[in-house]
Amino acid sequence: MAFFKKSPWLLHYDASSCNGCDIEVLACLTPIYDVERFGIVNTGNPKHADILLITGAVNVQNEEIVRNLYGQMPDPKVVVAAGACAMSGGVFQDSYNVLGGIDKVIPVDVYVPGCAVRPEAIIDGVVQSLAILERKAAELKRRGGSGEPEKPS
Amino acid sequence: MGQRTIIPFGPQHPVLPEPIHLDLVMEDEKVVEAIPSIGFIHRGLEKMAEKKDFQEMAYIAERICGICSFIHSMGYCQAIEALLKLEIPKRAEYLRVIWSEMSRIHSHLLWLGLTADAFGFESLFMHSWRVREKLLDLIEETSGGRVIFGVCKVGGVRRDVDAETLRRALEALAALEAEYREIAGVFSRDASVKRRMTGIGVLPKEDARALGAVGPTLRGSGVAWDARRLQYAVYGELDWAPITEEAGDCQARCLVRIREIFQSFDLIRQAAGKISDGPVAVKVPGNPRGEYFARLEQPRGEVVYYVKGNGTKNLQRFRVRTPTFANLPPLLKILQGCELSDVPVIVLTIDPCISCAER
Amino acid sequence: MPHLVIAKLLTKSAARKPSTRLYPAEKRAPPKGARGRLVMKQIETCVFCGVCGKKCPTRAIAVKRTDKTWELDRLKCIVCGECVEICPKDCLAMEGEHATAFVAKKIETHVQKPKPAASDPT
Amino acid sequence: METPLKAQHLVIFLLLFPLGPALLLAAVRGAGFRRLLVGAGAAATAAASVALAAVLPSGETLWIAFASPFADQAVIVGEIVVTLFLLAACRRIRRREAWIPVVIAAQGLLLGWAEFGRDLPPVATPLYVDPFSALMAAIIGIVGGLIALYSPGYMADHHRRHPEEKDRRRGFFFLIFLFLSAMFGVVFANHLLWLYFFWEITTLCSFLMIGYTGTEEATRNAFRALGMNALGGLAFALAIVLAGTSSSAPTLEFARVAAPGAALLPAALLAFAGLTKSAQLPFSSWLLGAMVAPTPVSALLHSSTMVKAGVFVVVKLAPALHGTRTGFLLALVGGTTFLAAALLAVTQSHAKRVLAWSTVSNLGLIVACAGVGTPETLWAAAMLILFHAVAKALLFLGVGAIEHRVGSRDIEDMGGLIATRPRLAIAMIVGILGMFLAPFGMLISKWACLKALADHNLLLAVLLAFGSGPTLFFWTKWLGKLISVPSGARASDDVVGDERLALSVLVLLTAGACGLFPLAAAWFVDPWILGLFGAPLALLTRSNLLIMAAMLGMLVILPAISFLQPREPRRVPPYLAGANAGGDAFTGALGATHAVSLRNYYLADFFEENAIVRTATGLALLLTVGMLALA
Amino acid sequence: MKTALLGVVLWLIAAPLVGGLLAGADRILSARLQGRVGPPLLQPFYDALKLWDKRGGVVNRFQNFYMVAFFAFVLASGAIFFAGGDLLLVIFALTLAGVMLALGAWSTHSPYSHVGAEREILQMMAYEPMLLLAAVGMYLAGRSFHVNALASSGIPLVLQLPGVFLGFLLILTIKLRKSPFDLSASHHAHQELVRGITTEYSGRSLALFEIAHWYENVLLLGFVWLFFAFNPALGVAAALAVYFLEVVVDNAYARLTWKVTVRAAWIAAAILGATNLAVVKLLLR
Repeated sequence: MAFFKKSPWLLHYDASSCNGCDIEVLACLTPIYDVERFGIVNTGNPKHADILLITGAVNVQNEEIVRNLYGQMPDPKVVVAAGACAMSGGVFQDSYNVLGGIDKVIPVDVYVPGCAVRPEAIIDGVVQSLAILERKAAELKRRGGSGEPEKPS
Repeated sequence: MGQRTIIPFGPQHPVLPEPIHLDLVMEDEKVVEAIPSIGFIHRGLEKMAEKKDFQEMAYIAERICGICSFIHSMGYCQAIEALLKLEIPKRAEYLRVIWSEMSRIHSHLLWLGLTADAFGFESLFMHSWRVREKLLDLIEETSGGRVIFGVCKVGGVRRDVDAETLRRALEALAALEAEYREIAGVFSRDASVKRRMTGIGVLPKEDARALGAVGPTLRGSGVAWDARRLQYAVYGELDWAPITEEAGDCQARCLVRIREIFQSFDLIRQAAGKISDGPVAVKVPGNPRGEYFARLEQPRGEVVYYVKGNGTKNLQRFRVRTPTFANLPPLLKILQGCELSDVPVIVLTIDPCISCAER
Repeated sequence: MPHLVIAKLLTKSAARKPSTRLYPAEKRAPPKGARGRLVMKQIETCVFCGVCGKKCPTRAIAVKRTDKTWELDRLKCIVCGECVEICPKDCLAMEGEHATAFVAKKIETHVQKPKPAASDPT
Repeated sequence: METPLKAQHLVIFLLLFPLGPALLLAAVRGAGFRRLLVGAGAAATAAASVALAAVLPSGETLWIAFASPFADQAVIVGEIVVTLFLLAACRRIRRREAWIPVVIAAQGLLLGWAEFGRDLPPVATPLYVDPFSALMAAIIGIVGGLIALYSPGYMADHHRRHPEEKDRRRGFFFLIFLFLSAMFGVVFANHLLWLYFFWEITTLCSFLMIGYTGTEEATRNAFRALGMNALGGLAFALAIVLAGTSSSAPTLEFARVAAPGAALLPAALLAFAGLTKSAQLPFSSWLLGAMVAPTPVSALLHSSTMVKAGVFVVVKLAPALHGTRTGFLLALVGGTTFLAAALLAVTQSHAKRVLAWSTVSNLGLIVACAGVGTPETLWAAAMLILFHAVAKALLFLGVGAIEHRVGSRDIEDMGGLIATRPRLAIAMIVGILGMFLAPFGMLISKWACLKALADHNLLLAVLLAFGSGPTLFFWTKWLGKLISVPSGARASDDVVGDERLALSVLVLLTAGACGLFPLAAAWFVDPWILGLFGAPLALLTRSNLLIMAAMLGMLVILPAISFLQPREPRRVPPYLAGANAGGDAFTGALGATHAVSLRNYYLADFFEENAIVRTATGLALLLTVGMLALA
Repeated sequence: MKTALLGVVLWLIAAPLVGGLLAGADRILSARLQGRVGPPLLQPFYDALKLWDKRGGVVNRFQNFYMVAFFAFVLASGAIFFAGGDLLLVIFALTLAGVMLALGAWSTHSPYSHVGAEREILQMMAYEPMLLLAAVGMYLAGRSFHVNALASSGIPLVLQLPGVFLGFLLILTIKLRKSPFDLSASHHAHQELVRGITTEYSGRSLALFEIAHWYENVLLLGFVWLFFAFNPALGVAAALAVYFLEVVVDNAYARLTWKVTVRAAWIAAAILGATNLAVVKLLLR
C-alpha cells in the first residue's frame, strides 16, 4: 500500500550550512507553503523520519553525526540534499574544513539545486523523493523484510 | 551519589535549526551547568579570503549567514571600500540602508516565530512566519533573492530599485506593519507568553557590559548602545534612537526586538523619502592595501569586519567578530540554574546564529 | 494578565481563506528580476571567452573553446548571476523559475553546432 | 463459650514457643547451629500461625480463659523488669532527653497504682482470637519467620563489611524471637495489662535493635524512638487506669462497642499510643531514624509487624470511635500523615527512607480507615495491613540484598538492575507493583477505601485523592530506575542462599496475595466484619473481580506475547542528538566521551522537605491534641 | 450483559475510527487557525498505516512490551467504561496504562526518553487527584460509581458538578497532550524533548502509540459525555465541543512548565473539585 507517499516525515539536519537553506526548510512548514498538506511533518527525531532533508556542506566535525542520524532512521528511507552546499559543497567547496557534498558521506537520492534553495524547490525535491521512497518500501516488502538494512555505499 | 543527568543537547536537535552542542548537566530539570561544544558549522570561511578574489569574497561573506546575509556583505564591502578609499554613490547607501532594515525585520520576525515555537506556541510561530513571508516577497522583488539578497558589491549595489517598485514596497510595508502589530500584541501582552519569559534568564546590566553582550541582548539589559550610532551608510541622516528595556530578562530582549521592528519600518520609510536619484555603483580601482575594521549593527548585534590587504587581489587576512560569538558568554551565564524547559527560550533570546559564530 | 490575546487573530484566520500558496498545483510567477536559475540562452552567439567560468565563485561553469562546449554543473551553481552580468555576448540569462530537483547527478552541456544549427538543450 | 482445644493450644504455643529459640540463640555462638535453630524456630512459628488460621472456626471469636494466677504475676514481674531495664538504659541519655526516664517512671507508677492501688476485678479471658487477630498472627508468623530466616546470612555479611562493630548477634537473634513472641501477645491479648506488657516488650526490642550498631547516630535514634514510644506508653497506662474500674475489668471490651461518654477517653488514649507506635505524624521522625538498624530489623519491626501493632490496636478501637468527633480527628491525623509522608517519599533517594516514608504513609491510610470505622473502611484497613506487610517485607529484604551486592542503598545506584541482577530486580518489581499499581493489592484496598470515604468522610476522600498522586510518582520512578537497561549491561552475581529462599517465598506471597486476595477476604476479613457489625459486606462484586482478574491476566500474558514476536527487531543505539559514540555513550562538550547518566527527579525545591515536615507535624499535633481534648 | 458486550465491541472497533477522524479534524482545524490548509482529514490513518509498514528499530528487547501493555490497558480501561463498569477501575486501568508508557520510556535508558518519562509521571501526579475527585463527584451526584448507572440515572451531572467539570477540562488538556500542558511528548517537533516518551519508538510500536492515543481521546470524551448523559445527544455535542475547544486552547497558549502544571492541576482539584464536592454533599444529599 502506498502510504509512504501520503505520510512522509522529515528529519532536517544542518550539516554546516549558512542558515539560508535551513530557514527556507522551516518556511516550508509555515502557512504560505504548508507542506503538511502532503502529510509532511518535521519530526526532529531520526527514529520517526522517512526523509532526511539535509542542508550544508558537510564539515569534518559533522561527518560522523550525519552517519549516525542516517543510521538511526528506520528503513525505508531517502535522503534529499537541499542547496548547492549539500549537493557539492557550493561556495565552501574549497575550504580546508569541508568535505563537500552530502554524498561524500551517505547515499543521496534527490538533489535540490538553489542557493539558497527556494521552498518551492524543496517541495519539488521532496515530492520526487516520495516515488523513490515507495520503490524502496516495495523492495523491502519483496525481500520479506528479513533482509539487512541497506548499507551506505 | 553525586549522580546527575547529562543531556546531550544537540548537535541535531529540533529546537536548534543549527548544530551546536551543549552538555546540559541537570538535577531534576534544573540546569546546573551548560557546557558548549562548537565547530559543527565551521566552514573555514575567513581563510578562504586567501584563495578568493576580494570581489568574489563578497559572495562568500554574504554566506557567513543566510539570515543576516545582506549586512554581512554590506559590512565586508564597507571595509574594502574604506581600504580602497572609495566613495560610493548616495543612492547606493540609501538602498543599502533600506535593505539592511528589511533584513532586520525579516530576521526579527523569524526570531519571534522561533521563540514562539520554543515555548510551544505553535500558532504564534505560524503567524509570525506568515507575515514574514510577505516581507520576503518584497525582498525578492527588490533584490532578486529571498534570503541571500546577492545585491551588495564592492563599489555599491548590483541593482537599482525603480521608483514604482519602491512605492509599491512602501504600500506593502504599511499593510505588513498593521498585521505585525497584532502579532506584537500577543508577544507583549499574552499571559502565557509572559509566564514563559518574564523573570527568566535575567542578565543584569553590569553582567551584560562585563561579559561583552551586544545587540538586543545588551539593550534588553538597559544599555543604550547600537552600532548604527556610528552613522555608517546614511544612518546619520535618519531620525532614530537605540531602543532599550531595563529588565534584562527574556521578555525584555523580546520587547527590544518587537520595538525594533517598528523602528525599522520607520527607518525604511524615512530612507525611501530621502533617497535621491543617481548611479548605484562606481568602478573599483585596483586592489586593497592596508587594514581596516568596519563596525555595523546586525539584527543580532554589533559585528566587526577586519580586513587586511597587501595590494594583491587576495586579502591577506579577513576576520569577523560576529554578534553571536560575543553573546555566548552571557548566554552560558544565564543558562546556569534555569529549568530545562527554559533552555530553548533562553538560548533563543540571544538570537543565536551559530553559522555566524563559527563561520 | 490577559489570556487568549491571540484569539482574534485565530478567529480571523479561521474565517479567511488560508494564505497557503497551493504549490505545485498553482504556480506563482516569480517576481521580475528574481534569481531562480541560470540558463544558457543562446549557445550560437557564445564566443567561448570563458569569462563566465573565471568569474564564477564556485567554478560551476566550464568552457571548452576547443570543443565549443559550455558546461554547467548545477550542483555547484549558487545562482549569484555574476556570469550573466559579465557575459559580453549576452548568451546567459537568469530566469525567475527555480531549477527543478533531480535524481541523477549530471553536467548540463551545451555544444555549439559548427554550422547554423539549434542548441542542444540536454 | 466452649473453646476448641486445638486453637487455644496454638495460641499459647505461639505466645511461648518463640521464647525457646530465643533463649537458645542467646547462648549459641556457632554460625551453623544458629542458622539451623533460626530456621527451625521460624518454620515452627510459621506453621503454628498457619495452623491457627486453619483451625479457627470461621467468623468466630474465641475467648480463652486462663485462670492461672501465675500468669498475671509473671506479667507484673515482667513489667517491672522491663521498666527497670529501660530506666537503666537511660544512663546514656543526653540532657535534652532527660524527660524520657521521667515519662518511663511515670508510666511505671501509674501502672503500679492500677495494679496494686485499686481493686480491679479479675479478667476471666485474658486472651482471645478473632479472624482479624488470626490474620495478623499469620502475617507475623509467616512474614516474621521469613525475615528471621533471611537474617543469619544478612548479619554475617553485615559483620564482614563492618569489622569495626561489636558482634552482638546472639543478642540480636534473642531479640528477634522475643519480639515474635511479644507480637503474638499484642495480637491475642484481651487483658489490657497483658497487652501493655507485650506492647512494652516490642518497644524495648525496637529500642535495642535500633541501637544495634552502637554508633552515636544509632544510639540517638534509639532514644528518640524510645522517647516517643514512652509517650505512647504513658497514654496507654492512663487508658488502663481509666478503663479498669471496680465494676469492669481492664480489658479491650470497652473498645468493642460504641462508647459514648466515659469510655471514649481511654479509647482516645489507646489510639494515641497506637499513633506513636505506628509512627504517625507528629511522631514519624523516630521511624525514619530507625532506618539505621540492620535491614531485617527494619523489615520486621519497622514495617511489617511492630508498627502494625499500632494500627492493629487502632483498628480494634474502631467501634468505640466510630461516629465520634475523636474518631473524625483521628482519621484526619491518618489522612494528613498519608498525604504528607507520600510527598516526603518523593524527595528521598535513599531506598530505606523511601520505604520508611511510604510505610508511614500507608499506616496513615489504615489509621484513617480505622478512624472512620465503617464496615467498608475496616475491610480496607485489614486488607491494607495484609498487602502492606507482605510487599513491604519483600521490599526491605530486597533492598538489603541489593545493598550487599551493589554496595549502596541509594535508588540512583539501582539503575539497570533488571539487566545486571534480574532475580533481585524481579523481587523488587513485584514488591513495588504490589504497593501501588492496579490490579494489585494496595490498589484494591484504596479502591474500597475511596468508595467508603466518598460516603462517610469527604475530606478524607480528598486527601486520599491527593496522596495517590505522589504515591504513584515515587513508586513509578523507582520502578523506572530498576527497569532501565543501559547498553552493555551484563548479568552478575544474583541472590544466593537463605536470602534467595526468603525473597522467593515473599515474591510468591506478594503475588499470591494480589492474585488470591478474594480468598484472604473471604477467609478472614469478611467473617470478621460480619462478626463486628452483624451484617455481611459485599464489596467485591463478581464483575469487578472479573475485571481485576482480567487485568492481572493481561499483565501475565502480555510479556509472553511480546516475546513471541516473530523476529528480533533491528537494534539501534538510543537517540543522542546525533552525537552517538557507540552504545549509549556520546561525544560531549570539549570532545569528551560520556556514558549516558540519568537521575530521577526528587523535586526537592518543589516539595520542600522541611516545610512539609513542619506544616504537617504541626497540623497533626493540633489534630492529636484535639482528638484527646474532645474525648 | 448484552449491552455491556455491545459497548465493548463498539469501543474496540469504532473508537479508533472516531479517534483518528477527530485527530484529523484537529489537525485541519489547527491549520486553519494558523492560516494554513492543513493535511487531509484521513492523515492520521495514513500516518499510522505508514508506520505499520516501517522497519522499526529498538534500543533493547523489553521496550516494545511496555508499549503493547500501554495499548492493551488503554483498551481495557475503555472496555470497562463502555461496558458500563466501575469508574474507579477505569481510572486505575488508565493509570496503569500511563505507568506502562512511562516505563517503556525508562527502559530505553535514553536521556530524552528519561526526561519524557519523568514528566509523564509528573503529569500523572498532577491530574490524578482531579480525576479521582471527578469520579467521587459523579458518585455523590449520581449515587453510583458505575457508568451505566450514572448514564441511565437521568441526573444532569454537569449542573450539579460545574466545578468538577471545569477542573476536569483542565486536566483533560494534560491528558489530550495539548498546550499549555503538552510536556512529555509534544506532537510538535520544536520542543526541548525531541519527542520525549516516544523518542526511542519507531515503526509499529510508534503506530501503536498513535492509535492508543486515539482510543484514549475517545475514552476521555466519554467522560465528558457522562457529565451530559441525561441527554445523550447533547452529550455527544458537548464532547465534540469540548474537543474543539481544546484544539483552540492548544493554539492559543504557550507551553507552560511542569511546576505550573502541577500547581494548576492541584489548585483546580482543591478549589474547583473539592468545593464542588462539599456543596453537593451538603446541599444535595
